Amino acid sequence: MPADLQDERLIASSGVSGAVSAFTARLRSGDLGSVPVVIGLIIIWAVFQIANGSFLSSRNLVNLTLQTTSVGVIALGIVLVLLLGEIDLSVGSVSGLSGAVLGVTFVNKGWPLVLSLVVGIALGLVIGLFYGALYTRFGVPSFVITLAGLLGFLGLQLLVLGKEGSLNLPYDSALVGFATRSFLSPAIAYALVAVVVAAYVLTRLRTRGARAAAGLSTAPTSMIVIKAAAMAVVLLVAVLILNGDRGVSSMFLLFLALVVATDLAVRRTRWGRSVVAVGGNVEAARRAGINVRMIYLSVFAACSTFAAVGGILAAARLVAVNQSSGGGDTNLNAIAAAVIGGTSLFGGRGSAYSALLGALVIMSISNGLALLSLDSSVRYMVTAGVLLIAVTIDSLSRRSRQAHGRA
Amino acid sequence: MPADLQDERLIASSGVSGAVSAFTARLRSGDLGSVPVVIGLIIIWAVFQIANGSFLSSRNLVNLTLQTTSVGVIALGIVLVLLLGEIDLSVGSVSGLSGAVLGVTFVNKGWPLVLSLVVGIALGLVIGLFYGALYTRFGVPSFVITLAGLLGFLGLQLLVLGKEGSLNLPYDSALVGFATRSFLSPAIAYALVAVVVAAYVLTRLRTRGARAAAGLSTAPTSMIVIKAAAMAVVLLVAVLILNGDRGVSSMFLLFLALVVATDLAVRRTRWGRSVVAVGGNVEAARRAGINVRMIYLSVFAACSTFAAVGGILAAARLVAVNQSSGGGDTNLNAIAAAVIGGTSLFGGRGSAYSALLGALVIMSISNGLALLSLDSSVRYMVTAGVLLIAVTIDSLSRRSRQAHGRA
Amino acid sequence: VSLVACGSDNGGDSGSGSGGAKKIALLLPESKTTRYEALDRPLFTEALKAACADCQLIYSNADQDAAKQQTQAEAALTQGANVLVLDPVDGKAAAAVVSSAKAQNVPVVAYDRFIENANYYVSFENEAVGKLQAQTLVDDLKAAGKTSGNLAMINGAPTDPNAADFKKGAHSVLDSSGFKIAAEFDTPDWSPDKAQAWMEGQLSAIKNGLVGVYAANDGTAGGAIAALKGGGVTPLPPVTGQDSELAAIQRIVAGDQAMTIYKAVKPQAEAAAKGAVALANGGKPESTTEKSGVPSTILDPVAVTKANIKDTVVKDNIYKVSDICTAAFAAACTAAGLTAN
Amino acid sequence: MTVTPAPPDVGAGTVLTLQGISKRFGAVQALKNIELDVRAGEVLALVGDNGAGKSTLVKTIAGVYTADDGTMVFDGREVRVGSPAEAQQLGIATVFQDLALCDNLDVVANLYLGRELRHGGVLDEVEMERQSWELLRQLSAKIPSVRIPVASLSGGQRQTVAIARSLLGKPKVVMLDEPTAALGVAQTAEVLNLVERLRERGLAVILISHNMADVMAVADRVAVLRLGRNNGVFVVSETRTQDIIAAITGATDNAVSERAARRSREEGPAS
Amino acid sequence: MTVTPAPPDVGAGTVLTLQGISKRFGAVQALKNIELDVRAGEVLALVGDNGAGKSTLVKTIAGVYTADDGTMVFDGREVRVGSPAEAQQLGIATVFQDLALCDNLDVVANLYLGRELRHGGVLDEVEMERQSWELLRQLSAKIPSVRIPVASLSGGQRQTVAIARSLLGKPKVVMLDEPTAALGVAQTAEVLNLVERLRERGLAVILISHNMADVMAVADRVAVLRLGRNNGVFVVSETRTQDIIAAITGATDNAVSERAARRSREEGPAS
Ligand SMILES: Nc1ncnc2c1ncn2[C@@H]1O[C@H](COP(=O)(O)OP(=O)(O)OP(=O)(O)O)[C@@H](O)[C@H]1O
Ligand SMILES: Nc1ncnc2c1ncn2[C@@H]1O[C@H](COP(=O)(O)OP(=O)(O)OP(=O)(O)O)[C@@H](O)[C@H]1O
Ligand SMILES: [Mg+2]
Ligand SMILES: [Mg+2]
Repeated sequence: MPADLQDERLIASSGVSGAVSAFTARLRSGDLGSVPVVIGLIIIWAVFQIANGSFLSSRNLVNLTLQTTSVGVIALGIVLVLLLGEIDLSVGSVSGLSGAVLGVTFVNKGWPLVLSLVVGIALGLVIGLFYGALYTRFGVPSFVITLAGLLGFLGLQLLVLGKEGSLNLPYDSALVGFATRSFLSPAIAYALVAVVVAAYVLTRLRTRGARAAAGLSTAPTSMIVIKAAAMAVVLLVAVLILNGDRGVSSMFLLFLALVVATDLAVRRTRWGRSVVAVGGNVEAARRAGINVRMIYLSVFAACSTFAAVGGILAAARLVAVNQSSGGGDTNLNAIAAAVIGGTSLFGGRGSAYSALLGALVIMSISNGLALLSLDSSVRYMVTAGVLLIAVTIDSLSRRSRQAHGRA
Repeated sequence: MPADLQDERLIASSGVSGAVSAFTARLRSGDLGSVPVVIGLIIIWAVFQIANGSFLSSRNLVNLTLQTTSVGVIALGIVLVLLLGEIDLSVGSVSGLSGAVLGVTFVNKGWPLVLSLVVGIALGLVIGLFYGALYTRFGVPSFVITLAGLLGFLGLQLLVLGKEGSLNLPYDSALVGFATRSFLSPAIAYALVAVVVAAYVLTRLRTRGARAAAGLSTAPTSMIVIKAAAMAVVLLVAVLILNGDRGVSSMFLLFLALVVATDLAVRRTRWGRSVVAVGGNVEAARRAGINVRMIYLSVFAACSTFAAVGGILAAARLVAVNQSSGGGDTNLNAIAAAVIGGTSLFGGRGSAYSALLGALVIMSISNGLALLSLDSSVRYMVTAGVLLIAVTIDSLSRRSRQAHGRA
Repeated sequence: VSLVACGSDNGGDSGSGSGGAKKIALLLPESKTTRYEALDRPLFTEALKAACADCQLIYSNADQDAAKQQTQAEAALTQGANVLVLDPVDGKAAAAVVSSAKAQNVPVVAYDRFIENANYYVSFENEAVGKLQAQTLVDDLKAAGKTSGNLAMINGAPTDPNAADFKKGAHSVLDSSGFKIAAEFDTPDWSPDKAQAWMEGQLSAIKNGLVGVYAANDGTAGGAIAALKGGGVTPLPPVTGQDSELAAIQRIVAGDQAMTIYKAVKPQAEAAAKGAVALANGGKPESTTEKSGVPSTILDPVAVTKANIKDTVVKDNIYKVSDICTAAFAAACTAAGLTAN
Repeated sequence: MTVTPAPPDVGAGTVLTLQGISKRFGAVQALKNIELDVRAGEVLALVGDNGAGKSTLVKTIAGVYTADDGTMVFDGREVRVGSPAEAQQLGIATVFQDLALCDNLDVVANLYLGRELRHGGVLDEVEMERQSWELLRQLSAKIPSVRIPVASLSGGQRQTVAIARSLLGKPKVVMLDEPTAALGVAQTAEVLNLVERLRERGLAVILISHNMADVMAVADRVAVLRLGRNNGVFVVSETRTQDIIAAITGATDNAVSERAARRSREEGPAS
Repeated sequence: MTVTPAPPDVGAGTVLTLQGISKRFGAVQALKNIELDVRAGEVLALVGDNGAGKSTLVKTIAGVYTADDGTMVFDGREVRVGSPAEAQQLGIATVFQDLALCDNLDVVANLYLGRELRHGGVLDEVEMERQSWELLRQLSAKIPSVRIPVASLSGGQRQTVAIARSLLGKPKVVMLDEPTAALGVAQTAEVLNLVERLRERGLAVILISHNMADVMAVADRVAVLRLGRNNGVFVVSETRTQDIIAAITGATDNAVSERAARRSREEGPAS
C-alpha cells in the first residue's frame, strides 16, 4: 500500500468510482475550489442571454475577452498582495500613470515603442519597490502607503499629461494593433489547444510515474484521461465560439499566459511558497529563515508591474490616454475581481485563477448590463444584486466547509 | 504592597517621578498610544501655518471643526467595523442615500423635520442590519457585501433624487442652522470645559478609592492633578481660540460627544469588550459563549447608522443634496481617518479617538492645501507626501514597539 | 435688487486686503477634463493681470467634490478674498457658499454654471451646448442624406449635475429630429473605457442601422470611436464631442470624430475677471442680459468641425498647427488643408 | 496495587452519556461510534495517542463541532448542543487544548470574557482585577501583571489563565484538555489538587492527559481512544499503567517499553 | 544515587556561551544577567517555573528577539544574531514552544519551509513528500495525511511536525522548547531517543521541559532559571530531583512536596 494511504482512518477510495465519490464528498463538505464561482458565472451568463439574445453571440464574447484583459492583469497583481495579507489601493493610479508615460514618451517625445514600453513597465516596478521599501523599513501599513500612492501618482499622471491632458495613440502602431486587431488564426488557435492539452497530460503522467517510483499513491490513469478530455472540450468550444467572430485575441492570450505563469510561480517555486507562508503567518515564516523583506519587496514590485502592464493594455485598447485613465472604479474592480475569484483578503489563501474568474464575473456583469439600456440608477442596483448573488453562492459553499470543521 | 505589584520582576515605579520614568520607558519602547499621531498633527499644523499665515487663525480653525465633523462621524462607524476585523466600503453611498432621503422627504414631500431625520437615520440602521444578516447568515465577506452596497445604494440615491438630481435644503431650517450657524456662547463653552475636567477628576478619584479598597495599586493623586491640569489647559486654549471667531460649533460638539460615547461603549461595556474580543479571535470569543452573530449585526448596524448621521450632517452643512453626495473620496477619507488614527485593519486594536485624530489629520491637510493656490496635480502629490510623513512617524514608533517584542 | 446695495457697501469693509491689493478667488470644479487647468486658469490669470495689475489670485480646484469646494471657498474667505469667482461642482449646492460669502459681504461671480443669488453670471449655457452638439450631429446626418436611423447616446456621469443639462439640451433636439435614439447610457465618471465597453455592447445589440453617436464630451467620444473602429464599423458614423481636447481635434482632422464644442474660454475669462474686479471695487459688472435676476454675460459655444479648426482653436491660439499636425496626423492635416500658415 | 471494591459513585449517577458519536473531516474519520459516560463526583481520564480524537471528542461535547452522528444525554435529557454558548448554559465548562484566548485582550478581560462583572451597566474593572489576582494565586500562577495582553504571556501562564477561566462559572461538568502540558511542577501540582477539589464538590471531570503518572494519581476511570474508536475503559484502582499504555499504542511491545527496558539495562551496570 | 566523577565532556568544548544576557519587556524584566554555556555532545536541560524566562532565552539565542544587553559566543567567536535566518546559518536549530507553523500550509510545505527541495528550479513535491513520510514515521507520528493544512492537525501532530522540521538542516546546536508537552507516550519516548541520538552525534542539545523524569533521564546538566535570573546549574548524576525542584520553586517546602506527602499519607492507611 502506498506510504500516504496507510492510516486506518483514511476513508478508502480508488479508481474512477473512488475519485467520483471523493469528489461528491468534497462537494458535500463544501470544499469546492473554484466550482461555485464558475457556477455563478454560468448563471450570470444564462440570465443575461435570456435578457438579451446577443449576450452569448461570438461578437460579444470576443468583446468580453478584450474588456476583461486589463482589469484581469491588474487583478493578478492584487492576488499576489492579497496572498501576503496586504493591499494595494493604488493600482488604478499606477496603471493610469504608466499609460500616460507611455503615451507622452511614445507620441509626444517620439521615442521608439519598445523603449516607451520598457519605461512604462519599469516605472511600475520602481513604484512597487518603493512601496516595499517603505513597508519593510518603516512598517507603514500598506493601506496607507498605497493610499498615498493613489493620490500621489494621480497627481503625477496629471502632471505628466500636462496641459493637453489627453492624447491619442497612433491607431496603426504595433501596440494598438496588438490590443485591438490582433487575433489568432483559427488553425493556430486549435493547435494551441492541442498543445496545452498535451502538455497537461504529459505533466500529469510524469508526476504519476515519479509518485509511483517514490511509493506514493497515484491518480488512476482513467481520471487523467477524463480530466484532459473535459479540458479539451471546454477549450475547443471556447475557441470555436470566439472564431465565430474575430477569434482569440492575442491580448487575451497574453493575459491567460500571465495567469498560468503566475499560478506556477505561486504553487511551484520556492518564492511562491514563501509568499503563501508569509501571508499565512509572517512570524513563522521569519523563524523558518525566509527573507521576509525580500518577499514583501518582490510582491509589491510584481503588483505594481502588473498594474503598469494593465494600464498600458488599457491605453492601447482605448487608443488614448487621458486624465481619467486608471481612475473611476479601476481599483475597486481589480480588488473585487481577486476577492470574488476566491482570494482571501486576510492572506495566505488564493490562486492566480481567481483573477481570471473574478475579472470575468465583473466584466460580464458590466458587459451584460451595457446591452440592456437601463437607467443608471437601476444599473447600479442590478450590478449590486448580481454581484451579491454570485458571491453568495461561493460563500454558502465555503460556509458549509467551515461547518465541517475545515476552517 | 498592592496585589498587582508583588512580582519581583516588575520594575518599580512610584509617585510622579515614577510615572515620568514609566512614561519615558514607554516612549523608548514605542508604546505611545496616540502620541505620534498628535505629533504628526502638530507638525502638519506648523508647516501649514508657515506656508500660509491664516491657517491657524480662529476663523480657519472654526472652519476646520465644521469640515471635520461629517467625515469624523462616518469614521467612527468605520472604527467599529475595523475593530471587528471587517470593512464597510459603502459608508459613502449610505451617507449620500440618507442625505437624499432626508432632502426629498423634508423638502419635496414636506414631512416634518424630525420625521425626516428619523427616517434617514433609521435607513442607515436597516441597511446595517441587512449587511449583518448577510454576513452572519451566508458568510459573504464584508468587503463584497459592502461593495455591492456601495453600488446598490448609489443607484438608490440616484433613484430617490430623481430627474432633478439636486436639491437645496431650506437655509433657515433648524437642521441647516444647527450645522452652519449654531455655536456655543463663550460662557457655556467655558462652563463645559469646567464640567468635563471636573468629571474627569471625579471618576479618577472614585477609581482610585475603589482600587485602594480592593488592595490594588493606585495612581498618585499628584499625577491625577497634573493630567487634569494639562487637560484643562488644552481645552481652554482650544475654546479660547475658537471663540476668537464664531466659537465652538454645536455640530462639532455633537461629534465629540459621539466620540466619547463610543469610546465608553467600547471600553466600558460588555458589548464593547465582546466587539474587541471578536475582532481579536472570533473562535475564542465564540467558545467563551459570546453571541457572535449579535455582535456582527450590532456593529454593522452601528456603522451604517453613523454613516447615515454623517451624511445628514454633510447635507446640512452643504445646504444641499445631490447625486454626488457621499461620492468622491468620502469612503476613502473615512476609512483612512480611522487607519491613520491608529485603528488596525486586522481587527481587535483601535479606539474611538482614532476617528477624531484621523479625521483631523485628513481634513487639516485638505484645508491647509486649500489655502495654498496649487495645481491639482501638485495638490494630489503634496497630500500624498504629507499623509505618508504623518503616518510614518506613527509607524516608526510602533515598529520600535515590535522590536521590543510587544507584537 | 439687493445686488447693487451689496456691491456698493462691500468696497470699504471686506476682508483683510481692503486697503491695498484686492484678492480674487477662482474656484474651479474639477481637474479631470482638460479645460479648467489648461485654459480657464491661465486665461483668467492673464485677464486679471490685465484688468487689475496688483490684484492677487487665490486658486482652487475641487476635483468634482461639492464638499471639497465648500472647504476651498471657506479657505478663500479666510484669506480675505474680496470676490469669489465660482465655477460650482453643483450649482444648487453652491447656494451655501453664496450665502456664507454674502454674510461677509463678499460678492460671488457664477462662472460657467448658474448659481442663484450670485452677483454676476458668465457662461456658455450647458443646455445650449447640448443643443449645439445634437444640432450639429443632425445637420451632419442630413447633409449625408440620412433622415432616419438609429442613434446611440452617451451622456456624462450620472453623478454630475451638469451632465444632466447637456443631456436635456441634446434631447430637446434629437427627440424631434426623426432619428431614433436606440440606446442611451449615462457614463459613470465620464469614463472613456466605460463608454467604449458600452458602445461595443451596442454594436452587438443594435447591429445595423446605427447612423450616428452623440457623445457628451471628447473623452467618451474617444471611447466610442475606439469601439466603432475595433468593431470594424466602416464608414464611421459621425460622433460628437465637447471640450476641444487636442486629441479630439486630431480625431476630427483624421475624420474619426465629427465635431467638438469649442467654448471661447478667453472672452469668458476676460468677462469674469473684469466683472470680478468691478465688484471688488464696489462697482457693477458689465452685463448683456439677465438671468433670474442676475446680471449675466452669456457667450455662444462654437461647433468645431474639420472645416473650421483653423478659424477657431488655431486662430484663438489654443493650439498651434504644429501641435495638431504631429507626424501621425501630417497626411490628414494636409488633406484637411491645415498647414502652418 | 490495591484492589478497591467498585468505581466511586459519589454523585447520583451519570451526568453525561455519549452514544455512537462519529465525526468525519474530509477523508479522515476522526471519531467512529464513540460511547462514553461520566458520573458526578468522578474524574474520568480520556487518554489516547496523538491524533486519537480526544480533542475532537471534547470539542464535540462542548458544542464547537457538531457530530455527524450519535446522541448525547446530559442530566438524563437528550440534548443537541449547537454552540459553545449552549454547552455553557447546560453547565459544561471546557479548557481547550489550544486554549482559545483572545491574544489582544489582557488577562482580566480574558478571564471574564462573556461573563464580565458589571456595576450599573458598566464593567467593574476593579472588582474583576481583584478577583483575578485571587484566582491566579490559588493556581500558583507566576504572572507579573494582569493588565498585559495575553499574547505576551509565557506558554504556562496562558494555560493557567485558561484553566482559571473554566472555574468562574458554576459548571456541572469540567473538561480539561491537557491542562498541565505547559505547566511547571508547582502549577501542575496545584491543578491536580484542583481536580480533586472539583471531584469532592461532586462535579464530573473529564481530564485528558498524556502523563500516565498524573492520570493514575487523580483519575477514577480511564477511557482509551485509539485511532478514533473506543479502546476500552479501565478502573484505575484495578489496572496497571502498562495495560493502559498497551491499549493506547495498540501493542504491549512499543517504544515506551523498549526505552524503559533499554534504560534499565544501561543503568544496571552503571549503578 | 551514584556519584560520577566530572560533568561529561564528550565534545571538544563549549559551543555556545551566554554572558550577562538581559531582556526587558515594558515594565517586566524577563531576563537579568543570564550566564549559560553548552558543550558539544551534551544535553543541557533548562528548567524553571512558568514565566521564568526560558522561552525568552531560547528566542534570544535563536535571533527572534535581540537582547538588551549581554554577549553571545558561538564556536569561539562572539556573534550578534539579528534574525532567525542568521541563527540558522550559524547552525542553531530551534523548536519553539509556540511551534511557529504556517497553519495554511500542509505538512510537507511546513517541514521544508525555507529549504524546499527543487528539481530544475521547480519544487520537487514528490521527493519532499516521500522524505516527509520517512521522517514522520521515525518519530512515530500518527498523521493520516501530509497533504492537509497543519491547522487541522491535533496538538501532538503539530508538535511532531515542528520537531521533524528542526532535524532537516545540519545543525550544531538544537534547542527544544518543551518538545514533548503535547506528545503521546510513544512519541515522547521517540523524542527522548532522538535527543540521545543527537548527543551521540556530538551535537549540543538544549532541552526545556517541566517533566523532571524526562529531564533526569536524558540531561547531563540542568540549568535552573528563576524569575528571570540564574538559579544554579546542577550535574544530573550528582543531584536529586527534589533539589532541582527546590531551586525551581525557590523553596523546599512547596505544592509539589506537599502534594506528594499528602498522597503518601492518604495511600498509607488505604493499602
Ligand atoms: N478541523 C479539522 N480538520 C481536519 N482534520 C481534523 C480537524 N481536527 C482534527 N482533525 C483530525 O482528526 C484527528 C484527531 O484529532 P484530535 O485533535 O482530536 O486528536 P487528539 O487525540 O486530541 O490528539 P493530541 O493528543 O495530539 O492532542 C487527527 O488526525 C486530526 O488530523
Ligand atoms: N513579547 C512579550 N511581551 C511582554 N512580556 C513578555 C513577552 N514575552 C515574554 N514576556 C514575559 O516574560 C516572562 C518570561 O516569559 P517566557 O515565555 O520566557 O517564560 P517561560 O520560562 O518560557 O515560561 P513557560 O514555562 O510558561 O513557557 C513572562 O512573565 C512573560 O509575561
Ligand atoms: Mg488534542
Ligand atoms: Mg516557555
